[in-house]
Amino acid sequence: MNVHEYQAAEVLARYGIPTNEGIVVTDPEGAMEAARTLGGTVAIKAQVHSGGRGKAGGIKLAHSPEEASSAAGAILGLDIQGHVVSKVLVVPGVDIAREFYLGVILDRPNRRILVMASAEGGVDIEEVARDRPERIIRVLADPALGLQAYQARGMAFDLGLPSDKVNGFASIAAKLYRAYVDEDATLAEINPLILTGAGEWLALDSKMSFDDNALWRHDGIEAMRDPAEEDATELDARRAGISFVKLDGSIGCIVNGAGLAMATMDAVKLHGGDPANFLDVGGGASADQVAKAFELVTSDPNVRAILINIFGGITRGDIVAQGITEALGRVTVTAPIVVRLAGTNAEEGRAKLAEAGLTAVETMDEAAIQVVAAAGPN
Amino acid sequence: MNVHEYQAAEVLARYGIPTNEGIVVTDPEGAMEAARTLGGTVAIKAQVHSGGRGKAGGIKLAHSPEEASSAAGAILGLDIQGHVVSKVLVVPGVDIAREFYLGVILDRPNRRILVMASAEGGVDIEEVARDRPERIIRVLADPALGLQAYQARGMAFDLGLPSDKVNGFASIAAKLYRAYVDEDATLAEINPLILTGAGEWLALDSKMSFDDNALWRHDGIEAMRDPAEEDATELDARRAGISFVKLDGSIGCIVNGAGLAMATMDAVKLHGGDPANFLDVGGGASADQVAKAFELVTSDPNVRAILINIFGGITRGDIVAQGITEALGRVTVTAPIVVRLAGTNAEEGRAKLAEAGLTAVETMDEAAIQVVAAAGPN
Amino acid sequence: MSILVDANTRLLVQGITGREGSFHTGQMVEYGTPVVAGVTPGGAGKTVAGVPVFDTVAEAVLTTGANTSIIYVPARFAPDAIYEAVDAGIALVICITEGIPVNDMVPAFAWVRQRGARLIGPNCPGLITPGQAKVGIMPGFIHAPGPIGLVSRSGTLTYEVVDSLTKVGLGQSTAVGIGGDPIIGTSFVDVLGLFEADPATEAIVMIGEIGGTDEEDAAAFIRDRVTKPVVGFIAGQSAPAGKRMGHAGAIISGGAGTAASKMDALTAAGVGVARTPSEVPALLRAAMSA
Amino acid sequence: MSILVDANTRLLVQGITGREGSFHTGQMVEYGTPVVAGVTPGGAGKTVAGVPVFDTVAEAVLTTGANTSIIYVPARFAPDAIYEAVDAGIALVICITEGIPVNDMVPAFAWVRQRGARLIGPNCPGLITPGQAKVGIMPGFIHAPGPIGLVSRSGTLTYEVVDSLTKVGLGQSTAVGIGGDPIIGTSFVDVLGLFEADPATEAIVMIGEIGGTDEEDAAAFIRDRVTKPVVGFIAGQSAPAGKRMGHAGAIISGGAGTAASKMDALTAAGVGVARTPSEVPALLRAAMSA
Repeated sequence: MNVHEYQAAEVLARYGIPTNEGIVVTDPEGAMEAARTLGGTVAIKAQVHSGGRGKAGGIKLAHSPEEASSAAGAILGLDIQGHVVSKVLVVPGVDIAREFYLGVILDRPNRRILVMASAEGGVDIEEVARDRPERIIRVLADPALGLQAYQARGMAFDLGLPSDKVNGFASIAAKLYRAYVDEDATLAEINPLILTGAGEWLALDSKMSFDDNALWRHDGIEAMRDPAEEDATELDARRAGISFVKLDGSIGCIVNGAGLAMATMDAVKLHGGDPANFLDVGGGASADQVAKAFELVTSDPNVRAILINIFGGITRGDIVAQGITEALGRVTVTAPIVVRLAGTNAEEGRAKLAEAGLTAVETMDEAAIQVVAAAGPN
Repeated sequence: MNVHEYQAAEVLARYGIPTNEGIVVTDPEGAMEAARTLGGTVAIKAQVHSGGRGKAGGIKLAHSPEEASSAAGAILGLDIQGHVVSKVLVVPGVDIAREFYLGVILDRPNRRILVMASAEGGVDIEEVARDRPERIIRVLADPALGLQAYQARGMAFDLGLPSDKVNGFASIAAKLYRAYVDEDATLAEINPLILTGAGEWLALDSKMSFDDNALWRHDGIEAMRDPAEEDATELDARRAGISFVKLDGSIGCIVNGAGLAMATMDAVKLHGGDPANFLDVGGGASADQVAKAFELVTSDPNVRAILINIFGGITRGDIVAQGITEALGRVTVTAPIVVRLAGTNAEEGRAKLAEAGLTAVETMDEAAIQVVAAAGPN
Repeated sequence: MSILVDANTRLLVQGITGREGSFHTGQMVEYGTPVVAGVTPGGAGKTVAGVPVFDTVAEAVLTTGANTSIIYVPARFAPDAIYEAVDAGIALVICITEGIPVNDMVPAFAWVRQRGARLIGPNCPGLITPGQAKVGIMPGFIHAPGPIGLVSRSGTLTYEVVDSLTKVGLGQSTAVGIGGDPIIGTSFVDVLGLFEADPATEAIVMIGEIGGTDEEDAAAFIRDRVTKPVVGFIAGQSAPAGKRMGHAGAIISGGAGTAASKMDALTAAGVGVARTPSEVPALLRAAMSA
Repeated sequence: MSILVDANTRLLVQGITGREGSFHTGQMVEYGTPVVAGVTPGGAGKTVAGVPVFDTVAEAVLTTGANTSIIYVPARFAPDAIYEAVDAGIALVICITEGIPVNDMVPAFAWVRQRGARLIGPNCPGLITPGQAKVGIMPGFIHAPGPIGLVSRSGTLTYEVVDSLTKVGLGQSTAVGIGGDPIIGTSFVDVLGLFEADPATEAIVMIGEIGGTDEEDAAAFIRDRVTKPVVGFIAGQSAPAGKRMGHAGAIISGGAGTAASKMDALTAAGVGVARTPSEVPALLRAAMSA
């Protein structure tokens, strides 16, 4: 689960990290008022769950309340990578002496939590990682004991910080790690972490994502969810136990199992089609689940044909076929449907589907070819 | 550092352990008032840093406010193993169905934290450990991960608890372990932990001790210190960086180093004397430290002779001798003094001491024999 | 022969009285898997599909000599179940449970490894040595004994491939589902090493997906250490970046973990890479006769 | 020969610029100990008694090849110093620091052991191989090279015994102060095993004190595994129960840890037990000529 910059900053502030505290507003008047309250130069920052805000014109400086108002007016309503800006954060302008990157993330190959820092702050860290990997300092935390003080200090020395800045940096790194672990984050990032002209540390831009599987133990995180930032259809699917990701194509896919769902999308693509979605209907593929899946898929106006791909395992193919026909009795689906049914009792299932007037085939490739044909040329 | 039962219960209650909440009073009127507030039968319990309260008459039941008053009157002022009762805890009477023991302590041989439980609660656990060790269930916590849920549950099953009581017990064990670790305890004990007639868990008597070396990170613990329970002289010594323990004999000991101090006491004993104290003056044995040590030792009216045993290591013997003579210029000491000085520049030191009219010898045994003679027969 | 599980497996089911646990215990027993014990705290004295239930793993191991455990307990309690199994001396733990927080698996993974035990999963379908032991949730009947070792991050996609293999007469030595989470106990490399050393395995199929770099690591391992023919398939060739495809671990992030990168690495390591699962049997035949 | 430290020791001093650290670095250098580096965060570029100072242990090890570390940093920071040393590859860490919370040492002890390193202390005087390396705070001049291995939980009491040995011509192979805390990295048993294996050590003196059961464990070890003559002394024969005698670990609690119990165990194991330190040399002579 993602949160906004200002929410991430609030979390980190609770862990004792100095953040650039600001005011969140939803209209130009609010921005003007906030700028007046803060005084001096302010920055107006789009609050959307998306990167690339700067390049998209989502961050502006304003030297007066009036400028703040017009900057907010320009930012509010912007579409940044598909996210429409409905809130901006107004923060005091800051005298930046040096910019650093500091982030905590899971290191999958090592199965440990990784703390990364770089003296190249304020830029895209993935770009630094790719082009100048030696500029990133990486430290793995002990799985049980966590990040040790000497490790945090070592990062500070490796960044080339002067002695009197070492403990300040190490303390922020320790707190960021603590926040990552205690809040079950999947990402905790400060970019840039700055030294001001006065030599103070300040987290100028904070970013956090959280482990969906651990939200049950963090009421505070769940409360930060911004429904406006979530795809309503995906949310709806999740509540029904269905994994759904909307894509740009025209062929709706309903599959049991995540791996098979991806392979199905791949087959559609291979045979010249474009999948409209990823959809894992879950294990059972009951009539209820399939009906819900139809709803999800058909809610997308781009969908011109639907491919159902079920591998009957523990659940028998004839039962799945019955579920599909039942679901079609409840939900109106106008797009042509191709069903591929394999595994346990697949033959009986296909017979049942054919009786109900559905195209039922045996192999995935065959199904993909047929559904691409049914959807017609793009 | 030790705390009172009621303070231990307060700590454990903060960790979510159900405790028998009561009222602490310092006079019979208070006890009467408390009994009235609580209603019904109450128990009046001496609050002293000492075991054996029950046997010493420090715990009484009272069936009315009047009885509570007279019970408190009988308990207040009692001397329990050298501790005079100045506070009593008034707690509601409880319907006890079963009594258990639950404790957390350091297991030195294994260098891990040990959780112990027994179905023989309410009795001296050391006695159970000695006579019926098989009645004690022991579980070592992982040094980094702590007590695992399955371990706490396993203890409950091993205690023979019915299924519906297992999670309740496991939860209390987990909380007691958590309290031990988070508060830097050296002992956290509930004895008895009871099941009431209604089937509820209740910590009926709680005991905690804390690591003196970790008090700096626990303001809350330090605040629980009861100066009335601490030996004023030992406290005074600790502030001066001197380890001091009062004993019953007549020969005061001033030694540098804890091991040597014990060995010195042993030598005194071996040669027919009785040490009046353990005293480790610390590394340097400066005039200030020695003067303070004289003060501590001579504050005991039983002291009839004083043995100073210094092994000059990094600190030279002649410097130590000078410190001793300087200290004697500041503090009036009437008891005869025998000084044993060995190690670096010991000869020069002994000469200096002899000049100052002090008996200075070369070996520990010699010194012990002389000081025993100087103290005279018991 | 086979790897990890066989007729000598003495299986313990943790969470045996739960809905999933009891259903799949029945399925595993029916398949002929030697299921010797189950554990559900407070369930001692019950039986599930004829299997005796104990309160603790320690007791179950002591009484039945269980040497392998499969975990069906809910995500919140699954890490504790892993610790309990390993601490009781179980050397191979298969965790089916989906949805365990990653931060719980970080210390659990390190602890299991430190103790010298092996964890498979979490969030995996388990593993099967056809005709000997089905330790998981896969449909047993699609498998047949044979010379193909199969390792996969996925569930139904594996069944799809297994089914296609069995249908053309390519039975399996062992089929291992390693799971779809960001942290899993046993990686492709681990299983590839076991298959390489297993005399009964003549060729290997590995089924990967987007996310992480385990497939790239596997490619390097195959290049350097695997002499047997390997065929691979990577799901998610059409997946977009930044979107989690069902499995918690199936996400392309920071430009890493794409299907293309994995397919290229495998191809470079001499692995026959299928574009769709249906291509696997033919590639396998070709590789085996090469 | 000797144990643990000798002329090949390359010593690093953690906390070298502190009061204790700088003083004892001077003393160790003067004794002839090969002190190659010091660490104080932020102290890089300085020197103490001619020894170069680094910001981190990793850097110090990389630059100077240090293989042994001695820690003089304050109690709050000492556990971190232990982790840093071991993580940088230091195989032998001597922690002089007194007053480390026990709960900090529980995970630190386990971690050091898991990494295969050795910790001596905390709250110990260090160790010395006379004429080769003084790694600690003991007065060097009272020692002399010779055949006696000495191990002790105490500081000045050890000097007392060493002094008495040296005076009668019994020099020491190595004298090890293992420390007076409830949790120490190296126990009597560990050091006894090293002395037993050390050809230069002909007889052993162990100086225990009240508290814990390390002396009882040592007695069992001596009985079963030590062939060389051993003489023991236990301080605290006159100590009352429940009172901590200076050292955090020197306390008789729950009826365990008495001097009598330890002396009995040692006597039963064939150890000559002295009633006062002055008896040690004679008992040693007797044991060695037996």
